[in-house]
Amino acid sequence: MLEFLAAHKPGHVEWLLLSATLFAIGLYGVLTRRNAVGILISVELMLNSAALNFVVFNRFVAPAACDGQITAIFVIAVAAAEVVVGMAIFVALFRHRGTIDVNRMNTMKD
Amino acid sequence: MAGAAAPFALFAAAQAAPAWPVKTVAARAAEALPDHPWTAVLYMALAFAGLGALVAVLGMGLIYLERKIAARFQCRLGPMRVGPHGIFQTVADTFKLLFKEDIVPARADKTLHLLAPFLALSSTALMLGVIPYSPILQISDVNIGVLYIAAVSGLGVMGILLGGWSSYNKWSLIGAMRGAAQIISYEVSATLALLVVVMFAGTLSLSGIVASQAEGWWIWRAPVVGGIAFLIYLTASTAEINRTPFDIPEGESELTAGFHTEYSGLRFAFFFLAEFINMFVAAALTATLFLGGWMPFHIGGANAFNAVMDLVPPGVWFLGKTAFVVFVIMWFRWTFPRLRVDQLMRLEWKLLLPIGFANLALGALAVLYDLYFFPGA
Amino acid sequence: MPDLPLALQFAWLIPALPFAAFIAVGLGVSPLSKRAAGLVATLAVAAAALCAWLVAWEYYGLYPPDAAHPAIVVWSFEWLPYDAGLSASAGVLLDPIAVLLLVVVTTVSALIHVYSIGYMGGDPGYGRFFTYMNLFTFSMLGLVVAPNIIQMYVCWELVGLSSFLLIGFYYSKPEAVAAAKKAFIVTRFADLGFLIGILLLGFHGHASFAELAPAIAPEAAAQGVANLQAFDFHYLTHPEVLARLQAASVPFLGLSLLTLAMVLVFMGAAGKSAMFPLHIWLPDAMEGPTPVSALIHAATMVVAGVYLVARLMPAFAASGDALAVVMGVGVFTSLFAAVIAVTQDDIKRILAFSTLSQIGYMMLALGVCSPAHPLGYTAGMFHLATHAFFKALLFLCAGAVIHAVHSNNIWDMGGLARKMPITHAAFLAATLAIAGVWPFAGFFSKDEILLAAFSSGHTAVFAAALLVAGLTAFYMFRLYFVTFWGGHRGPHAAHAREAPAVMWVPLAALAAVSAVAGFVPIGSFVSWGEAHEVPHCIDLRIAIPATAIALLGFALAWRLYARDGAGAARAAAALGILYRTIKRKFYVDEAYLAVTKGFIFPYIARPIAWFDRHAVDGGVDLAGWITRTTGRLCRRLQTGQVQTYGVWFVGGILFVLLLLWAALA
Amino acid sequence: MMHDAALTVLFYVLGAGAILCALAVVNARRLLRAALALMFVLLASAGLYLLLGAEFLAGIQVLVYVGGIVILIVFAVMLTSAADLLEDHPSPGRMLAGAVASISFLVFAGGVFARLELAAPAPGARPPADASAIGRRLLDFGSEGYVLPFELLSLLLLAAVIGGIAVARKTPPRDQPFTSGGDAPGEVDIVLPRSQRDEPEEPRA
Repeated sequence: MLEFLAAHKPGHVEWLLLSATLFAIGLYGVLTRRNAVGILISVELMLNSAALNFVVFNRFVAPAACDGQITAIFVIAVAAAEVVVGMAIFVALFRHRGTIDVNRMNTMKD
Repeated sequence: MAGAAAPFALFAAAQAAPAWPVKTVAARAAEALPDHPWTAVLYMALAFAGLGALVAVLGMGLIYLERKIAARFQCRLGPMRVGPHGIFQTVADTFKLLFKEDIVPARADKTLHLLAPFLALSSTALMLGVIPYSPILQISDVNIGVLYIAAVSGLGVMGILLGGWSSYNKWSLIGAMRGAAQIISYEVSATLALLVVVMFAGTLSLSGIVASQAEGWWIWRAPVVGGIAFLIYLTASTAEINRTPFDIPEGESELTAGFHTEYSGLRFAFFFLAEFINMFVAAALTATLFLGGWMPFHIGGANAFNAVMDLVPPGVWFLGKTAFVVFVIMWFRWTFPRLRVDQLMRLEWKLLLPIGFANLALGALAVLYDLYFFPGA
Repeated sequence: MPDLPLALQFAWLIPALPFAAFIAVGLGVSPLSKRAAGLVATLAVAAAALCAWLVAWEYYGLYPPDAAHPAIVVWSFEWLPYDAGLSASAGVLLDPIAVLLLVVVTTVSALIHVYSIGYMGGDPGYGRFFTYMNLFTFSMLGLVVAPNIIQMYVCWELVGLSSFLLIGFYYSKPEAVAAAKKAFIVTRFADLGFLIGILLLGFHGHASFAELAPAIAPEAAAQGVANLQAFDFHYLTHPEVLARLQAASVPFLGLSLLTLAMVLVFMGAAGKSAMFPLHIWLPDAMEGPTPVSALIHAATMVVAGVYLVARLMPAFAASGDALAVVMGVGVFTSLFAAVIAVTQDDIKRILAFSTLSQIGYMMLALGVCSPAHPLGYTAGMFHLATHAFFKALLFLCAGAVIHAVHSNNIWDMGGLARKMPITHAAFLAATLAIAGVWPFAGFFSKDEILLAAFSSGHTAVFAAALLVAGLTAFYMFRLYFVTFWGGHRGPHAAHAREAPAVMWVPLAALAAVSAVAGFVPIGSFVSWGEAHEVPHCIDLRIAIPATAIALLGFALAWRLYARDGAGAARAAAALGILYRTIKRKFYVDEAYLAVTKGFIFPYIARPIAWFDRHAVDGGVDLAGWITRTTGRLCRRLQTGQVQTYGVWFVGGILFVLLLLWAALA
Repeated sequence: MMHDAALTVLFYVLGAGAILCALAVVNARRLLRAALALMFVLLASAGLYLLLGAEFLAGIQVLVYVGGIVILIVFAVMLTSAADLLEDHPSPGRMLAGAVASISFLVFAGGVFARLELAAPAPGARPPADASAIGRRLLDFGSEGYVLPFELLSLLLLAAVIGGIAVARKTPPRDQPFTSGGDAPGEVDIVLPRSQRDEPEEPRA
């Protein structure tokens, strides 16, 4: 049992697949959500998986360096900035239009 | 540089071999794991059990203390009926809460309503795991201890927000939003104050911070900035745990009981417990970061004095300092009037935050030029 | 020609003044003040008339009577440069007939403008009326002074446009609208022939231009044509060019190119001058206001065709056959219209048919003309001028009468001689003039036409012309007697009253001119070629039979209509079906209708319309449909929703991933 | 061996938990639950970072992502859901499009990963990249340092903060242009769910 588990230590393919799965799920959410905040949440999911990817590559390609981790930190910080601005926009939008349904935010269409 | 000077030779020798070898429970478990896996499991089980017991004891004890101290401040006796001096009063209350009906509002989000108290309590309990109670009594000494504290304390906000939201009660909601806003705001100042200590200690590990105060507590060893950081941290953590004078989220006169208005029975007890544990954690962290934690009161190279102080066990030191801070926090309650929401925000963003930044910058200068008492070798 | 007198250098002012007034009145004055609109328009035309008289004075000062009268271009500018060898210029050409027409048109137009101030007073379209009138005057003057056939054609069409606007002036009246459309379509149809003729002339003229121009250019340059072009009259009417054109033949009925082109050009002239069979629009065109009828359909516009034939006289003469066509059409039309005029009841219609008849007379005169006997040219132009005055006078009198009795039917009038003495006197003078009674103007001009026909050897034409003269006298006196003599027949005739001064002063002026114009020695001023053998005297061989037949017509009219017209009814009854046929204008309109409704509409117009609607419009619609459908399909991509864009974006990512996958394989 | 076995177990447990919570994120009908699920995904990710030896990053993840971003999202949800919190299910077509897109992405990415061969790191040479290493790297202004992006990032955050305030703050009344941006009476409003407003409820059938 232990030997089996130890022998099947996750390699880079498993790690990358995990992050790809998270990314795909986030993608699904981005494409299907109607609420803008919901989309933003899904985007966070995707960003998180991207950060995870960086760390995974850091670990499996150059474990002595920490560039991947630093990039992940940047990702997190950018995500924070994105959320701040996004939320401010949504709140302002909601105050003006009473909805943040992206299906109804198509005024550029006409 | 100072280590080369003759008068400090002894001090330098003392620094070379740590007087207090730290051994955490996690380290013991990891040590035992390759050879005796079940021992490791036992260690972990012990740790969890200890934590549970600590929560329960702390909860009841602190509630009893609170009532007694409040009574003292108000020149009355407090609970006296159940047990001698009413020491079993809290136990009785606990039983009462356990047997109370667990009510969930009709249109509430039931799952979140049930989840919220656990979230609040567990985030608090997670912090208990890294506090160095004593060199030999610490569950895990994570090497990013301060970061961990800051991170986990933010989780508790989720419990408050979810609890307020899922109650479907506007008092709960407003209380939750106020509470969350308050906690997030004051977290910034608290972290700034923490950073001063981190900078001086040069490590994120809580044990490392305690060890760095062997020559003196940071509250006074780092001149002025340490004191200011201590004051900021105390204020900010008082606000973070929603204690008076910052108890706006649950201000009875405005919001009935804030985010936990709709809670009853066990879940209410969880929130209640979380608050008191939070108070303990805040006090313990204040003690750890600024008052030396379990480190006895030392003065630089005054070895004789230090030896006398070492007679008292570290755990007692820790407990005493923590008790003192807890007392101070309770003291606040009966000293300061409650702030308005806007006063609260103004205090944070216009007073504490700029001071915190300035303090941090000053602290950085101090570190850069070794401007603190008893600089180590 | 730098040493021209000042008046000639500024001859361009004559068309320019009405044009400026047209712009000013139409855009500026009329919306501001109705009164000022009439005043400005009238003053502009009056000033143009003054200029025209000055120009005539100077022209004949420069080239005295009984001398050669060259066609000089006093002013021009390059207007439509096509390429180095082909361009059309706009300019002012002066020669005897142009000067004559300038004087006639401006004078008559000015008098009619004055008259209109009174006649149109209170009309809601007062300003619009004067705007159109100015446009018309400008167009006509531009046509008259055209130095090349292109400018002439442009102004020709402008005349058609303004006549359309003026005939349809009362656009809320269905008859007026129908008449306007009829006039426009018929003249447009005729102008098609004119245009083809111009193109034939221009094309073949241009083909030999390089060869012939060097010889002609110095001669033309001496007459002010700085840059000779193939469309210039100087070039087109040059004998060598005409000989070249005459020599060229086209595979069509064995005609020479020149004949064909000239017949086509004459088709345009016939349309504008309302020659048979294109005359049908003119009687209907009387739906416009009476001054319009006077100006356009009596005095000036219809003579445009005559003027065109006169202008291209050398070409017609060179062709010979074309001139014969002109003569034939002229004779027939004059006879035909005179016969119809005898039976009509509407005062303006009678005058309209009278106009047809007189224009035919002029065509006849031009038709009998030849280089050897150029008298017809002079006679035709002379009659054109005199006719313009007395026909305008007749129409204006008719307008005054209609104004008074509120009816066009002559049987609603009667006994107006006492009520409207001035109008009566003017009308009488005009009637005498048109009937050819000495010493009125018509006597002299008609005499000259008869003389031209007689002396050129066309005896049959002479006989017909004589018959027309008698008919003219008869129907004009019929009209005169029925309108002004006898008892009051219509409900308004009893309290008719004299027109205001602003209306009768022009009448008096025109009457005076009509009375004395015959004494102008026209032969000294207007002639064709070098021959001046026409002595200005009365040839008794012509004058006696002409006067006799006029008196015969007068007597017959007196007999039938002077008292009550009962005799006329008996005569009409006796004539029976013949009378009815004449009364219905020989069923020409009905024939047209039968042809158009029975054949053209169902078998030509409808298939064309179908083709236009389904094939041409279908093609356009298809283009639009393709654009719209493409847009609709593309719009699917541009939903304005982020997520739809996201799907495409992800599609791109997937594609790249697929490439990467394949590359790694 | 024990260490490796524990690593395997933890990886699969945390990974499965993360995926399940992620599915909950995109499928939850209540946004607040989605946000909560997101929090758990992020916590699981923090755990995965720990497995990868990135403790500092894990701490940052929890501190910033969970303690900051998720809380902010929850705030936004509370401020913007005046209507009831339930979100309609997306249309089947949209779900299909999303599913096709994401699954094909997964398949293609899996295909690429399966064929990916990473350069093997030198064995044994693995000093821990701890917080101080990251800090040095971040503030190093040499050719391998990240001080410029770091400063840019701080600028970005500052801009985001100011921009967020500028966008979301209410326009102050004309007569008092210098309000505290939310403190003055009448400026704070929390949009409550419909069920919590004072409006009388419609009578139920």
